Amino acid sequence: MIRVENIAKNFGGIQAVDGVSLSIEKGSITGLIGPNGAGKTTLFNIIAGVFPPSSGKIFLDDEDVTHLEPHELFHKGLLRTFQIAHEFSTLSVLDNLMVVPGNQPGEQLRHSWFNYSRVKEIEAQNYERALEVIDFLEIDHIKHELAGNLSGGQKKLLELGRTMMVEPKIVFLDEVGAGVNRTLLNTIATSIKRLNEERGYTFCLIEHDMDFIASLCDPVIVMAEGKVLTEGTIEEVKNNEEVIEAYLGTGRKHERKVPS
Amino acid sequence: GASAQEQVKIGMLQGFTGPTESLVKPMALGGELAIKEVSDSGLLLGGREVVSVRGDSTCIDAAAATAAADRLVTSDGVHGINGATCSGATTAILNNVVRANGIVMISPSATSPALSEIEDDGYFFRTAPSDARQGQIIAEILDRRGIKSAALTYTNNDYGKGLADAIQAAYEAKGGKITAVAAHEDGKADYSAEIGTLASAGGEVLIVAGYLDQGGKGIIQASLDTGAFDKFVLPDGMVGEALTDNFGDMLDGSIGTNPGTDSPGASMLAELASGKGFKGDDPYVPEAYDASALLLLAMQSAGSTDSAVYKDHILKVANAPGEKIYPGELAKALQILADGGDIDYVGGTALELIEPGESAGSFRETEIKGGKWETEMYH
Amino acid sequence: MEILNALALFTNFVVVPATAYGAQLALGALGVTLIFGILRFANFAHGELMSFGTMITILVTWFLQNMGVSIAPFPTALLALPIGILAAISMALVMDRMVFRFYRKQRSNPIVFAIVSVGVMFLIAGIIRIVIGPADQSFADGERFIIGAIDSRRALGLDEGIAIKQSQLITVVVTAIVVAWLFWFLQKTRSGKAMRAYSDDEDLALLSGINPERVVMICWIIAAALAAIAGTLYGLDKTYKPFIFLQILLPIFAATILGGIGQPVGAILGAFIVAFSEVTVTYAFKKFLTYLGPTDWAPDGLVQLLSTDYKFAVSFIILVAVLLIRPTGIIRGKVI
Amino acid sequence: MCLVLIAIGFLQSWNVAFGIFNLCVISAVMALGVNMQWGYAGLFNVGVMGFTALGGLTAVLVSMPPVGEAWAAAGGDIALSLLSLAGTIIAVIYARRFVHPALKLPVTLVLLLAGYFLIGVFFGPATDAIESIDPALSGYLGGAGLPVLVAWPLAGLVAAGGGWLIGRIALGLRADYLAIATLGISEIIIAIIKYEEWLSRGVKNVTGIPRPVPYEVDLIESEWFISLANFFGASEISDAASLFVKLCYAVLFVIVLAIIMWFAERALKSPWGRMMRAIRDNRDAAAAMGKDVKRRHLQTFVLGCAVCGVAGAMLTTLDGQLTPTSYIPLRYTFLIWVMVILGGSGNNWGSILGGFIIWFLWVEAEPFGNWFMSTITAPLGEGSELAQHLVAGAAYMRYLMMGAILLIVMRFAPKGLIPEATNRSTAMTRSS
Amino acid sequence: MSFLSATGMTGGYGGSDILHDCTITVEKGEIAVVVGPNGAGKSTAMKAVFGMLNLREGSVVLDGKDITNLAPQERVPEGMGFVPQNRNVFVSMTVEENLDMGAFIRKDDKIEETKQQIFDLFPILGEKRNQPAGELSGGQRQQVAVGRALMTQPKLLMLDEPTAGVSPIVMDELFDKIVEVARTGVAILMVEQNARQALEIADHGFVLVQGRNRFTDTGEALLANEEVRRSFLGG
Ligand SMILES: Nc1ncnc2c1ncn2[C@@H]1O[C@H](COP(=O)(O)OP(=O)(O)OP(=O)(O)O)[C@@H](O)[C@H]1O
Ligand SMILES: Nc1ncnc2c1ncn2[C@@H]1O[C@H](COP(=O)(O)OP(=O)(O)OP(=O)(O)O)[C@@H](O)[C@H]1O
Ligand SMILES: CC(C)C[C@H](N)C(=O)O
Ligand SMILES: [Mg+2]
Ligand SMILES: [Mg+2]
Repeated sequence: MIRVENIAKNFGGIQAVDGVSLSIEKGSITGLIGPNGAGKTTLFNIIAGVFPPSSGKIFLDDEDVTHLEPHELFHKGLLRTFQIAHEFSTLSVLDNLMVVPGNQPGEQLRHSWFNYSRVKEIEAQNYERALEVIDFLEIDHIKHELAGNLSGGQKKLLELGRTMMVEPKIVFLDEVGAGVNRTLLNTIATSIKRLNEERGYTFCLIEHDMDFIASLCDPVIVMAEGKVLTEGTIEEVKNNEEVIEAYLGTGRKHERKVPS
Repeated sequence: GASAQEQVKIGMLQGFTGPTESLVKPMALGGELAIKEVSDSGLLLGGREVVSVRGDSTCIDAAAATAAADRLVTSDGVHGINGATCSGATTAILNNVVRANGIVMISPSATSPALSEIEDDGYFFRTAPSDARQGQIIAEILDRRGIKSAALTYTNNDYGKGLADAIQAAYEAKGGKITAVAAHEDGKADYSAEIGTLASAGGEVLIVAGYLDQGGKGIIQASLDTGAFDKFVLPDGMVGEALTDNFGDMLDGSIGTNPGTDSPGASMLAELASGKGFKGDDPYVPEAYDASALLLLAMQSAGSTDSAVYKDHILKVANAPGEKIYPGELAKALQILADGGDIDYVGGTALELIEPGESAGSFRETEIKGGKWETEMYH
Repeated sequence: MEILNALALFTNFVVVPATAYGAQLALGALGVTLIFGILRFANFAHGELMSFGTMITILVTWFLQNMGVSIAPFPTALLALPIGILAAISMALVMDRMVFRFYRKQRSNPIVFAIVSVGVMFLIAGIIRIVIGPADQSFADGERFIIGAIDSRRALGLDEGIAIKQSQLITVVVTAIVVAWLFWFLQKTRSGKAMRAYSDDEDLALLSGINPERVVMICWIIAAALAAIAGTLYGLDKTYKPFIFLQILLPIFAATILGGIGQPVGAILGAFIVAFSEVTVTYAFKKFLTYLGPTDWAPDGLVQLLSTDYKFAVSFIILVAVLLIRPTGIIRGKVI
Repeated sequence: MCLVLIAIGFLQSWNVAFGIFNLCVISAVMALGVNMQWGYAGLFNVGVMGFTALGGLTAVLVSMPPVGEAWAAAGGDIALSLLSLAGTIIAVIYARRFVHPALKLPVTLVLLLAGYFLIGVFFGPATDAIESIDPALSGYLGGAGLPVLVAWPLAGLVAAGGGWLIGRIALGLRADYLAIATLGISEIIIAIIKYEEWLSRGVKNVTGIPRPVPYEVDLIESEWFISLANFFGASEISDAASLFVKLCYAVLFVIVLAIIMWFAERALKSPWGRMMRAIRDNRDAAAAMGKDVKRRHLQTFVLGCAVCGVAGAMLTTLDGQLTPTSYIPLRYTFLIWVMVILGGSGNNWGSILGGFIIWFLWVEAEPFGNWFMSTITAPLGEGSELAQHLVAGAAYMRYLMMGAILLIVMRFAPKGLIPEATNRSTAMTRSS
Repeated sequence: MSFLSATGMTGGYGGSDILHDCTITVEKGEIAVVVGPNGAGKSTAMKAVFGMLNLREGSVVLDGKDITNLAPQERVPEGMGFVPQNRNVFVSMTVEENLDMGAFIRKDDKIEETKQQIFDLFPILGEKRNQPAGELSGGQRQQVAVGRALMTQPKLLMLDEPTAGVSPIVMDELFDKIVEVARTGVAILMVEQNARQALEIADHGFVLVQGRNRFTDTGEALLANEEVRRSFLGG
C-alpha cells in the first residue's frame, strides 16, 4: 500500500532520517518503534507531505506521492494524527469532528449561498456520524466543550476520533496512546483491530507502550538514528539484542518493576 | 437693544489636526482676531455680536472635513465659513456642503489652480492667489537674476504639484532649464534620497515648493548638511521667520516670494498680533484675517447675513473704489458701510479680488541677507 | 582624482546620510523589537513614547538654557536627556499598569494588545499636542558640524566635500553602545535570560520562579529609555515635530520585521537595510558617472534606477522578497 | 446606536446625523471586509487603505468622462505599452515553462529587464503627452463615462484582482509578516495613484465625480421636491434638499451593506465558516484534514479585499472626489481595525457596530473636545494664559478622546462588544 | 501533618468546578502517584497545588507553612518544582539554556555540577545541548522538561506524566532516577498513565475520578486491588 524508498531528511546538519526504505502492506497494522529521536515522527511528516524529503520517493498504491501536499494526501485516503495534539482550540469537540469529512458541499461558498438545502442534508449526516464517534470515545459529556479546554488525554482521544470520521485507506497514528488511560487504551486497541478487520483500514502506528504494540501490530519496524534497525514480528523484535540495547532496555530492569 | 439680536457665527474650518496642524494654529487665531475686532466694535448690522465656531477640516480626510463642515452649517448654523485650509478638503466641502447648502466660504490658503475653474455657484472665494500666478512670478525673478538652471522639489500634494507645474512651465518658456524634479512627502523621517538625486542633477539653485515646517525644511536641512545646494528659491509656503530663525545666515542669497504688496497692511497686522500669542506674518495668517474680515464686511454691506444675499457684495468691498481699509481699521470700515459709503479692503495681503473670486496675487520678492528676510521689490 | 571625487560624492550623499538615518531607525526599532519579542505585540504607541520622552527633554533643555547651563560643544539636550528618559519610563510604566496589565491577565490575543496600543498612541499624542502644541521645535545647540562640506573640500583638496554632523556621529556611537549592551544584557545576565524565557512561555517562566511583573517592568524600562534616546537624537539631527512620530513608525516596523522579530541585532541590520535601500536605489548616478567617465562626457538622463517617488516602496519590496526567502527575517526571529 | 444618531438629529441637525450615518455604513462595510480576513481566517491585513484606494480609483475610471484629447494624443502609445506589458508577462511565463531550471532566474530577469525598457519606450512619451494636456484641469486619460453605480461592483472586482495578486505573493507569510507586507503594498498602491498622473491625476485630485443621486441645486428648482418639502414642513428648502440627497445615499449604502451582510453571515454560519475557524486555529491540522489552507486563505483574502474595494468606491462616490493624499494608514487602516476589534472580531454584527461607534466618535470627538475645553477653562477667566493654551489645544482632544474611549471600551469588553460565539457548536448542528 | 498536604481542594477554571474536595499528601523522601482516567482532574490538581488555579476551598500547606495564597513564582523559592503535562520546555531556547532556567532561583555555585548529572542521566541532552528545544523529538523534549525541574533541586518535585512518549529504556532510567531523587529526601508527586510501573515504585497512590479521591492507599495495595486494576490500570 505504502512504499517508502530511500527517504532521507536533513535539518540544517541534523540527519533526522537517513535512508529509510520500508513498505506497509494493505490491511496490516504496522508498528513503528524506536528510541526517542529515531526519526519516526519525521518519517511520518514526510509521508504525510508536511515537508519534502531531502531525497527518496514515496508511493501510495504504486502512485508517486512524494511531493503532494498534506491536503491532497488526505483526499487520497491518507490520514494522520499528531504526536503533540493539534486540536482546533476554539471549536467545540463536536465541530472538531464535523470539520473532518472531505468534500463537504458546505465548504464551497457557492453551495452555502445558493444551495443551502443540500448543505443541510450532508451536515445532518455528518452530525450523526460525529455523535457515534463521540459515543465510542466516551466523551459525550464534553461534546460542546471547546477543544482547547480538554485535558491532555482527551485531546489525544480527539485526535483519534478524527480518523473515524472518514473512510481512510491508511491511518498513521503518532503515539495516540501516550497519556491515555490504559483501560481506555485497551478499548482503543480493540477498535483499531475492529476497524482493521471489518472495514479494512490499514494502520501504521508509533507507540512506546510495548503491550499495546504487542497486542496489535504485525509486523513491527524498529528505527534508530534515522535508519531501519530491524523488522519482524513482535517476538522477533523483542528478542533482538540491538533492539534491547537501544530501545527496550535490559530485561532485568524490566522484571524488577513489572509485577509478576 | 442690539445685544438681544442673534449672534453672527463664522465657521473657522481649518486643518487643526493632521499634517498642517502647526500652520493652522496661528491662522485660526488670525481669523478670529478679525472676528473679535468686528464684534468689539459693536457696529456690525446694528451691533450684533460675532463669534467664531471652530471645525476641524483635517487637511487630508475629505470625509471628516465634509462632516465637520456639515455640522458647522446645519447644526451650528454658521453664516459663513473661513476655510478650509487645504485645497483637497476645500474642494470636498465646496462640492458637498457649500453648494448643497448655499453658504459663503472663503479659503485663506487653498491655492490649487484647479479651484479657479471649479463650479461654485458664486459661493466660494479665496484670499490667496492661485499658484499659477506665482509660477510666472518666480520664472520672471529667475530670468531677471540670470539664473539659467534650477532643480525643483515640491511637497507631494495638489498645492505643491500645481505650483511646481506652474513654475516649470513658466521657467522653461523663458528658456530656463529645470535639471530635475523630485517630489517630497511631508512628515517623512529623512530626505537624503531626494537630495542625492537633486544634487546629482545639479542646478544653480534649488526651488523648494514645500512647507517651511514640514518636508520643505527637511529638504533645506539636508541640502545644507551635505553641501548640495546653498541657494534656494522659496515660494510662499516656505517664507516665514521660522526658517531664518532656524538656519540663520546659512540661507543668505536665497530668494523668497509670497503674496504681498508694499502696502503697510502686513506689518500692521503683525503689530496687532503681537502679544496675542501668534505671529501676524506667518504664512496665511494675513489671508485668514482677511477672509474673516471680508465675510463680515460683505454682510455689513449687504445688510444681511444670508449667504445668498451677501455673496454678491464680496467683490464690491474687496476692490476699489472706496476708502482703503487696513488691518485694525475694521470698525472704521463698518461705519463707512453703515453710512452707505464705499470701501476698498486692503487688509494684510493687499487684497485685490479678481474673477472668479480669488486674490489677484501681488507678490513680494525677498532675499535673505544676514539671516533676515529683506524685501527686494514687489510684482 | 576623479575617482576620489566620485567616491567622496557617493560618501557624502549616500553613505553618511544613510548611516545616520539607519542608526536613528535602529534605535527606534530596538525598542519595538524588544516589546515585540518579549511582550509579544506590535506596540503602535512606541512612536508617541519617543515623542513624549523628547518633549520632556526639550522642556528641560529650555529650562537649562534659560538657566545658562551648557556643555558646549555638546548640545544641552544631552544633559536634559536623563530626565526625558525618566519621564518616558514613568509614562510607559503607568500605561502598562493602567492598560496592558489587564490584558496580560486576560491572556488576550496579541492583536488586542496592538489595538489597545493604538488607543495609548492616541492618548499620548493628544497629551503631547496639548502640552507642547503641534509646531516644530528646534532645540539643538552646540557645535553642528564635525566637518562641514566646504571645510572638507578644502582639506581633501577635492571638488566634492564630505560633511559629517555632530548629531550623526553621536547617534551612530550611541546606537553601537546600546546594541552591544542590549545584546550582552539579554544573552548573559539573569534578568536578560528571564526576559527571554518569559517571552518564550509565560507559564513555564512562572515555574522557574521568574516574576513576570518584574520582567515586564524591565522590558518597559529599557524600551522607554530607548524611545527617549531615539527621539531626542532624532530631534537633534532634524527637528522635533509631533506629527512625524506616526510616520516614522512605518520604517521602524519594517526594520524590526526585516531583521527578525525580537532580535536586537536584526533590528539594527533591518534598519540599515531600509535606510540604505531607500537612499541607494533611488540615487541618481549622473554626477557620479560624470566623474568616472571621460572628460566632458555626461550621461543624458539622471541614471536613476527608480524615481525617488517610490523610495519607500524599495524597502518594502526588499522586505517582502526577504520574507519570502527567509520567512523568519534575516536573523531568525520569532513567528508570533 | 440608532438612538444616539436620532439624538444628534434633534440636538445638532438631521443633516449631521445622516452625514454621520452614511459614513458609518461605509465604515461598517470596510470593517466587514477586514473581519472576513481577520475574524474568519486570521489573516492580518494591514493594507486596507490600499484596497479602499483601488476602489476609489475604479470609481474615477468608470464614471469620469473620458478626456478625448488625451486619448488622441497618447492612446496609441498607452495601448502599445500595455501590449508590451502583456507580451513581457507571457514571455516570462512561457520561458519559465520551457527553459532549464537552472536558467530560470537569469532568463526571467533578462526578460523582465527587456520588457521594462520596451514598455518605457512607449510609456514615457505617452504619459508626458497626456500629463501636459491642460494640467490644471485634466492632464489624465479620464474615465469611461459610465454611471458611477456601475463602479461599485467593478471596484469589488478590481480590488479582488489586486488582492489576488498580493495574496499570491504574500499569503505564504505568517501573521506579522503578512501585516507588514500588506502595509507596504498598500503604500505602494497609494504611491502609484499619487504619482501616475496620467491615470488618476495624482495629487492634483479628481473632483466632481458624477453622482448617483440628484444634485441639491436641481432639487431646489424642481416642482415635486418643493411640494414634497412643504408637505414635510421643511423650513429651509436648501436644508431639505441636502437632507434628501443624504437620504438617497443612505438608502443605497444600506442596500449594499445588507447584501454583503447576508453573504457574509451565510458563509460564516455554514460549514465553510467552521472550516475557516479550524484553519485559523491550527493550519497544520487543517491541512492534514484535507483542507487546502493556501487556497482558502487566498479566497478569504480576495473576498475581504473586494468588500473593502466596494467600500472605497462608495466613499469616493460620496465624497465626489479622489484625493490620493487623504489616504493615510491611520484613517483607513488602523481606524478600521479598531472598529473590527472593538466590535468583536469574528462577528459580523460586531464589525457593523464597531464601524458605527468608531466613526461616530471620530466625528463627534471634535465638538465635544471644544465644549470640554471651554467648560473646564471657564473658571480660569478670559485672560489666563493657561486657559488660552488649553483652548488652542482643544482640537487635539480628538486624539485624547479616541484613545480614552477605545481603552475604556476595550477594558470592559476585551473580546469586543459582540464577541465571536465560540462556546457553542455551529448553529446548524445545534438545531439538528 | 505531611510535608505537602493539599486538603479539600475545590475549584476549576472559571466555569463549573473540576476538583471536588480533593486531597493529596506527600511525605519527605516518598513518592506519591496520582492516577485516574483522562479528564479526571489530575493535571488540574497538580496546577492547584502549584497555585495556578483559583481554589474556592481548601488549603495547601508545605513543610508546615500555609502557601495557599502564594503566586506560583513565589512557590518556587519555597522548594517546589513542577513539570507540566503540555508545553513544558522553552522552545526557542537551547537545551542548555532550558536547564539554566531551571536553576534560575539557585544562588549556589554547584549549578554546573547538577547540569553534568543531568547530562549523565539523559545523554541525548548533552549531545543536543546547543539545539533549540523546539526542534527536539517528543521524547527528547520530555527529558529536557524533567531535567529542567531537577535543576531546581526542589524539596517537592511535581511531575505531570513525565514518561508520556519516552522510550521504554529511558522510562526505566527515569523511574530509577526518581527513586534515587526521592532517597535524597525529596518529596515526589507525580501523575502517571504508565500507572503500573509508577505504582510499583510509589509509596502512596491516589486514584482520582471526576475530581474526587476515589481510592487512596499504598502503591502495592492499589496494584493488588482488583477494581483499581480493571478500571484504571488496564487489567
Ligand atoms: N525542525 C527540526 N529541526 C532540527 N532538528 C529536528 C527537527 N525536527 C526533528 N529534529 C531532530 O530529528 C531527530 C528525529 O526527530 P523525530 O521527532 O522524528 O523523533 P521520533 O523518532 O519521533 O522521537 P520520539 O519518540 O521522541 O517522538 C531528533 O534528533 C530531532 O532533534
Ligand atoms: N483550561 C481549561 N479550561 C476549562 N476546562 C479545562 C481546562 N483544562 C482542563 N479542563 C477540563 O478539566 C477537566 C480535567 O482536566 P485535567 O487536565 O485535570 O485532566 P487529567 O486528569 O489531567 O486528564 P489527562 O490524563 O487526560 O491528562 C477536563 O474535563 C477538562 O475538560
Ligand atoms: C496651508 C497650506 C497647507 C495649503 C496649501 N496651499 C493647499 O492648497 O493645499
Ligand atoms: Mg515522535
Ligand atoms: Mg493531565
